[in-house]
Amino acid sequence: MSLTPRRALAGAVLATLLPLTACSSDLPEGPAASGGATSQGSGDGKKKTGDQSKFFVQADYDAQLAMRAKQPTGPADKPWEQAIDPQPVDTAAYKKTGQYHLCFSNAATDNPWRQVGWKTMQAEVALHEEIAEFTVLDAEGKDDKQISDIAELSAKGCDALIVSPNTTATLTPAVKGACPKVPVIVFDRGVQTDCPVTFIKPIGGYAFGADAAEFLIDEVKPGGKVLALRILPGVDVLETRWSAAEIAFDKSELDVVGVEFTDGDAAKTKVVVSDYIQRFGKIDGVWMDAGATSVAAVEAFEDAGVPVPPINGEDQQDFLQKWKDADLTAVAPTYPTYQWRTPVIAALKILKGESVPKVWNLPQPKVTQESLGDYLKPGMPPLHYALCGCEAMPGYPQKWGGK
Amino acid sequence: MGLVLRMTGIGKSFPGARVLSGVDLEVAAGEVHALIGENGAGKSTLMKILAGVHTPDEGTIEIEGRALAFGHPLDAQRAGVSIIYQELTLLPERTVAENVFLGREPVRRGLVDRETMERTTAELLASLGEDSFGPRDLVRRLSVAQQQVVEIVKALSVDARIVVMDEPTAALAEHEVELLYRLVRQLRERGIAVLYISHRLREIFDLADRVTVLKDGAKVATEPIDRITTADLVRLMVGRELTDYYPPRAQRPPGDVLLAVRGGGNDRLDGIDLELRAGEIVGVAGLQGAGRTELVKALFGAEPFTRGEMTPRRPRSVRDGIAAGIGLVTEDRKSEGLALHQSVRDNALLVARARKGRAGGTVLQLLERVRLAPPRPEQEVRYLSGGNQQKVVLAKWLTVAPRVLLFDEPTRGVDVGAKAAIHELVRELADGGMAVLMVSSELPELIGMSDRILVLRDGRIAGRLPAGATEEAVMELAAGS
Amino acid sequence: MRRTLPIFGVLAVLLVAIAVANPYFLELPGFLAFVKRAAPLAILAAGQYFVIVSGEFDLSVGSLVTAEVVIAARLIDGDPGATWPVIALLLVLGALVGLVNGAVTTFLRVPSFITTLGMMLILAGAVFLWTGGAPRGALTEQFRTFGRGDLGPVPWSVLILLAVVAAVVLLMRADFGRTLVATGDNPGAAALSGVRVPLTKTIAFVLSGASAAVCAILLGGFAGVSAQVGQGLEFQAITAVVLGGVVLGGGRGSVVAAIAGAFTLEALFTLLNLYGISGALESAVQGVILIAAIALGALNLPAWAARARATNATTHTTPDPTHAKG
Amino acid sequence: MTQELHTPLPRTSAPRGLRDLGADSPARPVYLALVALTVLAWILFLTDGGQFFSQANTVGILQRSAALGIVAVGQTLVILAGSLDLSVAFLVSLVSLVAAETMAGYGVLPAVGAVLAVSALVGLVNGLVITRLKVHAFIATLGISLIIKGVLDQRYDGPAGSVPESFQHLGYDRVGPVPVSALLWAAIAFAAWFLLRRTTLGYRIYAVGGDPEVARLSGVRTDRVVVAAHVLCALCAGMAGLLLAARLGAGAPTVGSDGGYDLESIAAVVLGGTALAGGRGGVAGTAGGVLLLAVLDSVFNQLEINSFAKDVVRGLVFVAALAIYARRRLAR
Repeated sequence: MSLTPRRALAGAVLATLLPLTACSSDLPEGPAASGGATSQGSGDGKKKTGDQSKFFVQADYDAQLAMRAKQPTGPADKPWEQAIDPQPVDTAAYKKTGQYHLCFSNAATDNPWRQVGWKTMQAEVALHEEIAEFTVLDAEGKDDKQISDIAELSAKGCDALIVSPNTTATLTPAVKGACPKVPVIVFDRGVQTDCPVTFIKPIGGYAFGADAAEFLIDEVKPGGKVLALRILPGVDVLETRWSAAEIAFDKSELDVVGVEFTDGDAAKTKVVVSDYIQRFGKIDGVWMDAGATSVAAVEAFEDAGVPVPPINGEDQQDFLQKWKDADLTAVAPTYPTYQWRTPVIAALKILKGESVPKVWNLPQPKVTQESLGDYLKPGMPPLHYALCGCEAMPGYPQKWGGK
Repeated sequence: MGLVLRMTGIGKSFPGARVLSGVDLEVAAGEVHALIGENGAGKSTLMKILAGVHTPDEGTIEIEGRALAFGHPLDAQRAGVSIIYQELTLLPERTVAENVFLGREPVRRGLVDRETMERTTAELLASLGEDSFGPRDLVRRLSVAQQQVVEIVKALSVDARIVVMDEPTAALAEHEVELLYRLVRQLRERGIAVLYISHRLREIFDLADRVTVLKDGAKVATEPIDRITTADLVRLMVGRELTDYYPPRAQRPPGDVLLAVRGGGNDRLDGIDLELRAGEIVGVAGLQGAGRTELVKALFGAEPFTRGEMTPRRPRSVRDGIAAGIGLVTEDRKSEGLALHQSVRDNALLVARARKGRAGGTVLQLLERVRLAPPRPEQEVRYLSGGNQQKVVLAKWLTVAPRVLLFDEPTRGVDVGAKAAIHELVRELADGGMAVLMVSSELPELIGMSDRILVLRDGRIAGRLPAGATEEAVMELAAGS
Repeated sequence: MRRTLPIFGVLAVLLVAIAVANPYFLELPGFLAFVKRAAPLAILAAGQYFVIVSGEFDLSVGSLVTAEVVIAARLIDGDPGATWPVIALLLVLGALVGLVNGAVTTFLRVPSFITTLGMMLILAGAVFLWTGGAPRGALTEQFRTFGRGDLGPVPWSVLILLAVVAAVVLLMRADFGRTLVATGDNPGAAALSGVRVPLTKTIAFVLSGASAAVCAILLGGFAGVSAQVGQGLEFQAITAVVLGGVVLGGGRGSVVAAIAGAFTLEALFTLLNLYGISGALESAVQGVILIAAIALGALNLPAWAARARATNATTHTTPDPTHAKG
Repeated sequence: MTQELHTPLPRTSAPRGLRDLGADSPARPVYLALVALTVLAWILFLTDGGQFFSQANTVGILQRSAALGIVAVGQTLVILAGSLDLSVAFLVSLVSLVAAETMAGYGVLPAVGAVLAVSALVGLVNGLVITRLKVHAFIATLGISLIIKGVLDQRYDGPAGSVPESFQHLGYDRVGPVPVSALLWAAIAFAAWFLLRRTTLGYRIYAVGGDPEVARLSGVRTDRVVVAAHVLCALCAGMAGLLLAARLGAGAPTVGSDGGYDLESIAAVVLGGTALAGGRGGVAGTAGGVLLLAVLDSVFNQLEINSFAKDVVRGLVFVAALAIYARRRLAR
């Protein structure tokens, strides 16, 4: 079997390395993005919960935990318009008159959270008749596709480009490429460049993780066995949640007996939890990095015929319902879906020349025993997220699948 | 004449079975050496060892004095061994030239040298007087006969010192056999040694210089052909005298008409008129492509008639045919007859089960009836000899007691002993009141078995002959000369 | 048979290992819990067995399970009265999907690998088009009992599994089963023996679809509504069947062994959890075991033949025209 | 009877280069479909106020299809050889990380070397498991992909490494309207086409896929051929990984699986008229299949069809296309 194929392939490589010198390039200027060091975290290996993920950034962590206490500015009844210590940026440069053409590169609509958010954003767009056109490309969770989508959109003559990046590091070049052509608004996940006009996000994952962990530390007696359930590794927004929890747990008296991945699969979650119940006889607390499978976790305890320990979920209806029905000791930190309204609002502000925060930190409330009543909306689908900020919007609740 | 092949003390065992022991074989340059023996006698194994497909447990092989390395067909090929297998070994989706040079493509500057390939192929085709197709035609497009020619070209294209032919005439009709004879003699003149494996004793007497007989994995004799008779050979092979090779014909006159066709036709057949009566065996002769298989498949409903009258009602599908009491013993057991990995039982009951009907009697009785020995219902059929496999196919049909049974080459690839047994079975069924239609390329068998003979040509019935017609008469009608 | 024996050995070893790590497993409730958790996959594997032994693939069962659960949630929508009608509907729907798979594969002669791959996409897309992206509605307690509840000491899902096993074993001993295997082994010969090959294969697909429906009922019951219940189940089911020594390409292997394969897979997952193998390595271990098991099982048969048969069987169901005599 | 036995055949006299699109070629329908769809797309765009042949759109189409295209070329080789490879998706992820990390540490050329080495190794393992351990390709490559997944989950918790700008040009530069990534794809496709048409390995890939037993009896070392095909397939996946690394500026552990390169590449191959059983088809068809999917995507984009509807349409397209091929094969 001759060498020909390999030689041919090698030739192909060279052939493509040559034109690097010439030709037009869509590659943004400036230093290339860095995915950061690849060493498996830095912290000392003695921690009972294992090393810190490389996603951990002390500064962000401190900032987010501090933000939880701060009073946001803006209309109290519209958290999606509020901001925590905003640094306004001048947007006069982008001022335009008349009708606007907004574009949106969406990472995906492949999970309920994004579904609720996406519906909310569409409703927000419908509220503003000055938006003449709203062009959307769905990357279906493919980085490569989103890169092309962004390139395509920035050539479509949009007045503003909203981006919800599929991953942080990998979308950075594409966003850099778009910035010079059109005002860019990034939300949910960030990118490793400050070229977008504004970056919109709730306080963030550290706050989420910490809220949940602190709740358990308060509720579970010292020495109690805590099981941590994570969806999957490698998702930055989830890694930060766990990082914060790790820190909290390491400081606490609690004994984290296990950290398991559930792939967000309810059945697997239930299996894992019941295995732990069998193995340790008693689990005193459950920490979850996302609410998707918290009901399954609760049921695992019920089916095993043991009391449900303190647990955290998220603002999904099925969990809130369970909480109420089973009268759980629980808390639901949130990653509010109302953040999907803000980018549209921001885009309009920018195009009207009104200033917007450089980093738009949205408040990130948590559902507690007290506020449970306000957030539990009967008639909404089980995987609806309560903090959609959509109750007052036209088409509610049917548009969100409620009745 | 120099010795080309010397095999000494070849022995080989497969899990649970000793197939060859201490076999010696010598073939000289320019000699046609016939190798015969019943199925299971070890012919194919011996050949596969020579081909490098199997590695012998003991013994040595020398080609022109050089010891042959084993392990892969390539080694044998390099040593100048070329094999023409019974089943065609061609790739339908590749061109003739690509097939001829498969595994030995000529290379120039690291690349396949198409020009040479196609030129050489064209020359070889020409040397065989074959002009109906060219090197660039896809094999898929060729008739079976044409593909056989490609096989032979393939063998010639190697500078072979010895050519092994395993049942080369199996897929050929009489006149094509003539073509093959010519080729074999050409090989002999070129000083190539030919090892010729066949069940058809006549061919052996036509072609061979010497004959070696295998029995139960051992060599029983090697004789010059002119010092031996058919009877001797049969005795040597089966170890007993087979005086009357074919069972006696029907004693009673044929009974009522069980199947009749008037003007039957489809895209391959036309104007078929025939009647099959209880108790008679009707032979069908014809050349390759004359429409023999098409005829039985049409009667059976597998490739139905689109025109004409038929009683019972013209079958539109296999199930129609079976429902009408017709059964078909196909030509190719492996691809059309049996589920090789299933047990004898499951194969025997397949038809009955497909009809949700119960088999008449137990499986054992059934196997008794077809004289399957030993009758092991749980054995996987792929481990059975050709003859026994054919008996299982027969048993499959007996479960539903058909009134008409169609045989397509009933003894293809079946050894002499089993042949006789199957011939007797067929006759028994006829005597038992069944109507039998039997296609065969083997004229002696056809003439020996049939109560009357239909000759097909170009999809039509070219003529009808009484029992005991001569081969010449049949060939005349078949070839239309 | 010879080929099916290894799996029972492997399964036994795994079960012992589990028992060592977790004595509770030896008590009835512990063991039943394990069976209960394995039931859905076992049932799905049983269905997949029919398709594989007939020489085809069914890649659509995964998204079929998801679709069924989502549909159930939306149609039942918390109304106890709707439970039984919807369950009936789910079974019909599963069978219907199988029917389409089978018909397209046999009558339109599309390789089942592609047919069911297409069906996988279609189902996943269609069901969420219908519900507007995310599941809505809710399941009732009655519905969930089958996957969650017990009858006395025995979980419903175990009983259902037993029923299914009994049914498929009988089916495989019946005429249908035997002809199905023969069809997978040699479609040509089967056809010429009067077997309705397309029909037989289609029934296999229908059974697979129906088993997916049952699996969905158990999983939905066990874990509730979720947008990704069925994710990856098709590969798990095929893996289980093959672990059971059933040959891809058809004609060989027993349904009991296929079900044992499913249990083996489930036992493996349990074991990995028990020994606290990190979620990360889990799939790696699974991969190794898979290859190892098949390699051991396959070493004693001519693999080329097996592979060739497999690939052929998945494509042209008719004997190659070039082999027919003129 | 002579005319019965000796039916003269029409000479296939098309110039060799064009044989891939000759009347007999399995690739022809996909190109007909491609042309048809393109026209349709062009009209749709006009009515929708877009411009199908605009630079942005054509570049988009090519950019989007390059990676899948390269993987599919490799997939074609293994499928032609009667095998298939489900491990390419995770391999692409793995390789993108290897590339990005090596580049961050040692520069571009070592990275390319490392990538080729890693992917060749994976291909080798695939091939050996199939041929030596005699595991059905479906299971073997499924198992290997699980193993790679495990390694990824274990070793990486997110994008890692970084690709120097000089190398990102591979992902972003254009020669006129043609992205370099597309050129890479074209180069690899041509290399594979050449391999299949003009080298003994290519001939034997067809032989082994067409009928392994026949190939073996004709003296082909079938196992080697299968292994070689798998190595080449993995190398293609490797190139795709390199390309994606250049696009993303880093390696990502999910880029392959999110891209669905395993099943989509197989779908593209059969869409291109290559028989799933092997032995029939070619790279030309695969390229057509990939482009078909890409044009379809750009139509979806223009009409902003939601992703669920896309899946439904894609599923229908696959099945319909294969049904048509089946008809053609039957027609003969």
